[in-house]
Amino acid sequence: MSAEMTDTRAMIAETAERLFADHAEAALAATEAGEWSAALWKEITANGLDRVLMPEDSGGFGGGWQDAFVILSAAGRHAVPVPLADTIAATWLLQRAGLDAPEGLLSLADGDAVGVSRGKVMGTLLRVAWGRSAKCIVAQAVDDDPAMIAAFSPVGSKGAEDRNIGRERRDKLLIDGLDAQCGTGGSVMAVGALARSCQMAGAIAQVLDLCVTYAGERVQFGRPIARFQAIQQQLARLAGEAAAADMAAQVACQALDEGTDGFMEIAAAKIRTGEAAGKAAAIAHQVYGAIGFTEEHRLHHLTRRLWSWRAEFGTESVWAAELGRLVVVRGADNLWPGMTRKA
Amino acid sequence: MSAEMTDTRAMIAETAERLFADHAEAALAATEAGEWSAALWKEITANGLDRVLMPEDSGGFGGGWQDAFVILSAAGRHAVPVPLADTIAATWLLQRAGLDAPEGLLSLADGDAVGVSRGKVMGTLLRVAWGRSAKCIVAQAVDDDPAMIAAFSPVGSKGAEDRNIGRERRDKLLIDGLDAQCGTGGSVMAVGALARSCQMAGAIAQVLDLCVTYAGERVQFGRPIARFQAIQQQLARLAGEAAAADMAAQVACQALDEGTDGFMEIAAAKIRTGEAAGKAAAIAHQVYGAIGFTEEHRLHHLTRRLWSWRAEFGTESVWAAELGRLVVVRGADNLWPGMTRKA
Amino acid sequence: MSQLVFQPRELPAEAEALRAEVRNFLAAEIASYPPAERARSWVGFDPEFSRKLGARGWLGMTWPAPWGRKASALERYVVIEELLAAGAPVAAHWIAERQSGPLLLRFGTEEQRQYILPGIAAGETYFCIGMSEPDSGSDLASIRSRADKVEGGWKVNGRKVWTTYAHKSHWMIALLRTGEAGENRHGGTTQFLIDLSAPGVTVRPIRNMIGDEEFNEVTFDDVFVPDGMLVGAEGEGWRQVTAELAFERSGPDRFLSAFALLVELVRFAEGLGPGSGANAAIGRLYAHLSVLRAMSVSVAARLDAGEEPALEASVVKDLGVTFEQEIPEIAQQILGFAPRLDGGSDLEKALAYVQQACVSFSLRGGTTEIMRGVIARGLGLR
Amino acid sequence: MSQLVFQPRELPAEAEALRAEVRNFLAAEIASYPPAERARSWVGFDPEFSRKLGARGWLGMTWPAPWGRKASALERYVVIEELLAAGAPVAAHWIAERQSGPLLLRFGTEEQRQYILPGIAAGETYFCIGMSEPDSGSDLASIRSRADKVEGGWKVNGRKVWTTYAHKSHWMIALLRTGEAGENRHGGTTQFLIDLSAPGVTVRPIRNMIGDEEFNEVTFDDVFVPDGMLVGAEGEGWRQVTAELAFERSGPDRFLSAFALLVELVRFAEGLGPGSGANAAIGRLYAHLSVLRAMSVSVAARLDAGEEPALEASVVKDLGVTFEQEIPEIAQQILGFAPRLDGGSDLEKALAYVQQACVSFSLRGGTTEIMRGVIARGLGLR
Repeated sequence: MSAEMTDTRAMIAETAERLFADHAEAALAATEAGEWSAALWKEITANGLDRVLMPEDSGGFGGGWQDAFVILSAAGRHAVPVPLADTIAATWLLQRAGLDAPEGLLSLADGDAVGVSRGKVMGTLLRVAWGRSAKCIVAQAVDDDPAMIAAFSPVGSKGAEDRNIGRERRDKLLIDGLDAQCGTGGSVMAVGALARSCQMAGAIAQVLDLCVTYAGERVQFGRPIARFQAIQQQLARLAGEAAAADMAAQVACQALDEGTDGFMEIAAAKIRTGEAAGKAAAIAHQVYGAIGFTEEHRLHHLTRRLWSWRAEFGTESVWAAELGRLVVVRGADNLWPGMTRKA
Repeated sequence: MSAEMTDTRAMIAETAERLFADHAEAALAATEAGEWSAALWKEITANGLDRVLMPEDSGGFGGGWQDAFVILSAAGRHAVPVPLADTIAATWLLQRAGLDAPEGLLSLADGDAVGVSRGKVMGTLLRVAWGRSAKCIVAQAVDDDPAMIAAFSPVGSKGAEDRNIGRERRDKLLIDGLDAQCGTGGSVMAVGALARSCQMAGAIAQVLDLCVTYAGERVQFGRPIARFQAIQQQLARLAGEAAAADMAAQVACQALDEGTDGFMEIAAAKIRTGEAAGKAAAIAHQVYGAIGFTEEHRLHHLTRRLWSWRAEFGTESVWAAELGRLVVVRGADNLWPGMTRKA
Repeated sequence: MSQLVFQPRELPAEAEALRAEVRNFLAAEIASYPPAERARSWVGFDPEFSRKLGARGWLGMTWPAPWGRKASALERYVVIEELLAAGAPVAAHWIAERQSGPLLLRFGTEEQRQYILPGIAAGETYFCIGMSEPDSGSDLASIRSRADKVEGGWKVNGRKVWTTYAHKSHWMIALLRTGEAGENRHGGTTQFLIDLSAPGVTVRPIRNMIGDEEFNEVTFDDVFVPDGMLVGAEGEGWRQVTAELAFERSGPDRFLSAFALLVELVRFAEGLGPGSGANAAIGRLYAHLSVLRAMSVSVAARLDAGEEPALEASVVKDLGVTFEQEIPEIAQQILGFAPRLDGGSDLEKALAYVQQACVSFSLRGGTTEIMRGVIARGLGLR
Repeated sequence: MSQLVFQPRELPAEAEALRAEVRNFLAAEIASYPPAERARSWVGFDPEFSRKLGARGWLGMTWPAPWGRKASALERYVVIEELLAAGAPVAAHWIAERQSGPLLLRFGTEEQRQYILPGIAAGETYFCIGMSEPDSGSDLASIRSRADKVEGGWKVNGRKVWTTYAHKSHWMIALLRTGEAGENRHGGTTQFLIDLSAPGVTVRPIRNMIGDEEFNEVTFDDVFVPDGMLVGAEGEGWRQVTAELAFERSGPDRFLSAFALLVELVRFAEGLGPGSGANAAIGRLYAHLSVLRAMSVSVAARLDAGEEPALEASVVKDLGVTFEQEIPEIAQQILGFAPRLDGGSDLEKALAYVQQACVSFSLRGGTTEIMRGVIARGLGLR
């Protein structure tokens, strides 16, 4: 019920943080060179972080989204360059649909749905995280039931590897009649949006920490730039954005853990974390100046991902239009009762 | 051709500035008390400022919109609480339509068009500056020709006095069969928007001057607040907004003086001055703190008008949608050629 | 990791039960209260309404017996947010219940409490705060109004400005100079309870730019204040005030001031149809508001648990004010035309009020610059 | 009245005639240049293209004979804005023609001019600027790289960073310490022309976060610079640099960097139909851009008339950078999904580039904070 850190969750957080701290830097260098970070992925799966949402009898932690949050926000903090978020989100959808969630790299189709006919899927997927290398891809199915999902292996698909601004692989897949399993799993866009919100919350927190440290060290005009009121005001704004993003993602995770579909909370989370991401990246680069624009500095691992993540699984504009539509349909007199409604 | 200040224009500017400086304060006090500033209006008409756009043989200056700009921006600077802008704009439309522009208080219908049938007008006008007291009201007529205007006296109309946020009279008029003259005059919304843009440019310049002076005088934490970097940064932004608003309004005036319809320039002017107005008011009140929120201080005469003027004759959102539509219709490849096109 | 700690908190069942009760009360009491009045939010002054709240036991409810029933701060939170969301007229008792009562509980004498608290809890005794002076503003260390020791009490002289509703209040908690500032500029001030009906007190309303009289200038001319009216410790005024300010920054009044306008905006959008361009703006505001509320609840829960989340409270205030001040701007662009003061729709009237009032939102409890300076200090930057 | 003076100016007929000529040239030369390349704007480095511009007489055109034809600065303005609006690759000659040539005309010796200017005007000689150092950044007074007097010249040691395209340039104009800073912190520096092929010069490219190599670190290890290569007066470096910076702040490169993205955004909106929600965003950007251009032309005209509108130039830069940096944000929200780096549309590719590059827009010629500080000083606030 409460969001207090449970003992298990604290342990998960510590495991994730230690693992990412040990491996992320090397993994980022490999990713920039176009390589797959096999060592990091192996550690993640060996520790079962990818199975956090799976029941214990399926080799998982039996955790909830609040547990996933501590993993994904830590992954965001370290700009972890493997599709852990997509894999966790996929296990959730597969589970809800009563489908098998195979071990290994799973992925989600961002923005595109597949047609399903007699157990075969067809369609073009433009942005699938490491899609060409995934064991199983989950996509929304075109169906009367908007929660219908299709799960299939990409083996036999055509397509090409591609990348987002963060240099994370986002592959194009052309699918023409692969075997698929279907079930009522939920909204792929919503679950993907929640995963990205958690990652963004972590990345923004890290951007804040980097900036605060840098501002205290960097000397200009004879004193640390942290002493300039203009910098202080900017970093105070950044702190507010970081806090809001963190809360927005946590609230959405909590809503799912309470058994609701959490759709409005997820929409709010993607909108709020996305807006925070844009502001945080802008402020950070302003504070860092030229050094932050170099490949050598790690800031861009975070900011380039923030720009990508805020746009993946729906930009703020897309989610805001949808959330606003729901709010307006509910009506003015239900605005406050709706916002304070208990799950 | 050039926008250099002509001798005549400099003389007009000096006359307007002196006249407003002498009378505006008393007129503002009267307006706040709900009274009409007869003395100020008498001076304005005695000096012919309301007839600046009329040809000399009609008792005018034979001036152009760049001459009107110096009058209207000075009126904005002094928050002149009489419908000089609406009167000047009305003379322009009447002249273009080949209709008589009677001497005295003229006004424009903001946002509402009238139906015309057999020389009689009908309609409801919700926002007409001092409309119940005007000698002649100019409204867009519902007609195949979008430039068709109707001019009529409000005598015989029903309605009620009302006010905008700036406490300027904006009357409601119910018109049911008054005599009207019609002609092809142009867009009432556009000419009204230009007039408000000129007023806003002046008011924002004055807001900047007030803030700079105040920041140099007001002492907090042992030094003038002008010495705080946060205040400096805000006032630098305000200066930029003031400069942009001034330029936007001038460019639109120049476009009309060159004989074009100036529609895109007017749209740009209303968008840019309106945005500047919002930012300027927010910064100014932030700089002034509580003192700026009191009735005693003159800042609100400017800021309350800025909020009203930016919304009158179309908010930025209305004009931006229209301007954007034109830009998109013209197409991507004509974006730059269109922007640099000579009149 | 950044030093800010926000965790989502559930409101306890008692608080949710109370919510239904408050809503029923409001439905009965202010059903016909028009939107333009609701938009005035906690500026609406209505002693009758305050007395009704007192009769319900909703004022001072978190105070220990005999003054209150030591309810959870989260129960009080629910009462407050329901009142503010409804735009109920809470100004009469607002400062007394929120700020002065708690101050007396913390620093006051038993005699002061017995004398004052029952009236506050009944919704009958109203307070104002005397901090700012003509030349001080946000810089409380520079105040010059003074209290000089005399036989049996203090003689007060000076002037306070921006004292909200002083002309309708019974008491002022005044910060006065009683000694030298000293090296850190913050010593030598003391808080006093001043009876506003005492001889030598002159209250002059300062009309604000909306035309309302909320502010006042209060002048003290040899006002005698008995010894028993000194609050807390002599010379400790600045410290007492600072503690008081910090924890009141994160309440729902920091992001619900423009809520009535938002309600009218949604009503307007209902008329625009399902695919209108207003949706995205409304969706974004809803997202911001729901996150702000969660943050505010989180701070309230930590306060309730005896923690002192001062930095988090400042962050909520800064984000909240930014949010509130955006609403009229957005509403105006969606409306598309200028609001009329007298004959306009509910949305127009609410917009006209909030457009003007919103510039004062950032004056309460520290300007935006000062609030961000506080946050920067919390981040270790100063 | 505020001290800022902006008047709309007409471009002269010769300039407009030249515009048609430049457009024809560009239509022939870079018709097939893809949008993602155009989005690189003045970062595109193409010596062949620069030589063609030189052959047309469009480099150094405002310079006096024999170097140029003393054309009006407004003619040059039109050439520049046409090149930038087309996203033509102007980086090779950009700094040489815009900054180094004019510096030599103003402060250089006749010998330096004869030696250098013809190559710049031909689009064959390229320059970089050596100002920032690892520990200086915006604070030019703190530079430590030095030139020590030796027989017949100077011995240079130290390091310069953020030198754009040093690895492809022939010369650097370096600001070096030649004496003590003195009381106002700004003395003791001198500008030198440094041949980048001289022994002891090491150029190390610094890859930026987009993966491009534009920046360099240039190290001087006992580099000998002949006496004849000192520019202007010894000890006057800071003053010379400041004058140089001020007047380059208002050019169209301060608001056209993201123009190619705006073009693709309009193209995308063409496909959305006449009533799309993109219209308002595009209309607003168009309004801002057209006003910025008018302001920039106004400053150019005043410069052409021999005035020194330094404050106005700073205002144009500040507004321009704010505008440019907004464009990717707005384009992203209209697009609605994440751009793909390799297989995406022209809009996606342009967005991906500008989204990353835009953080560097405010690095050029002073950060936003510094620029606003300059404006505040101009307003009399500091």
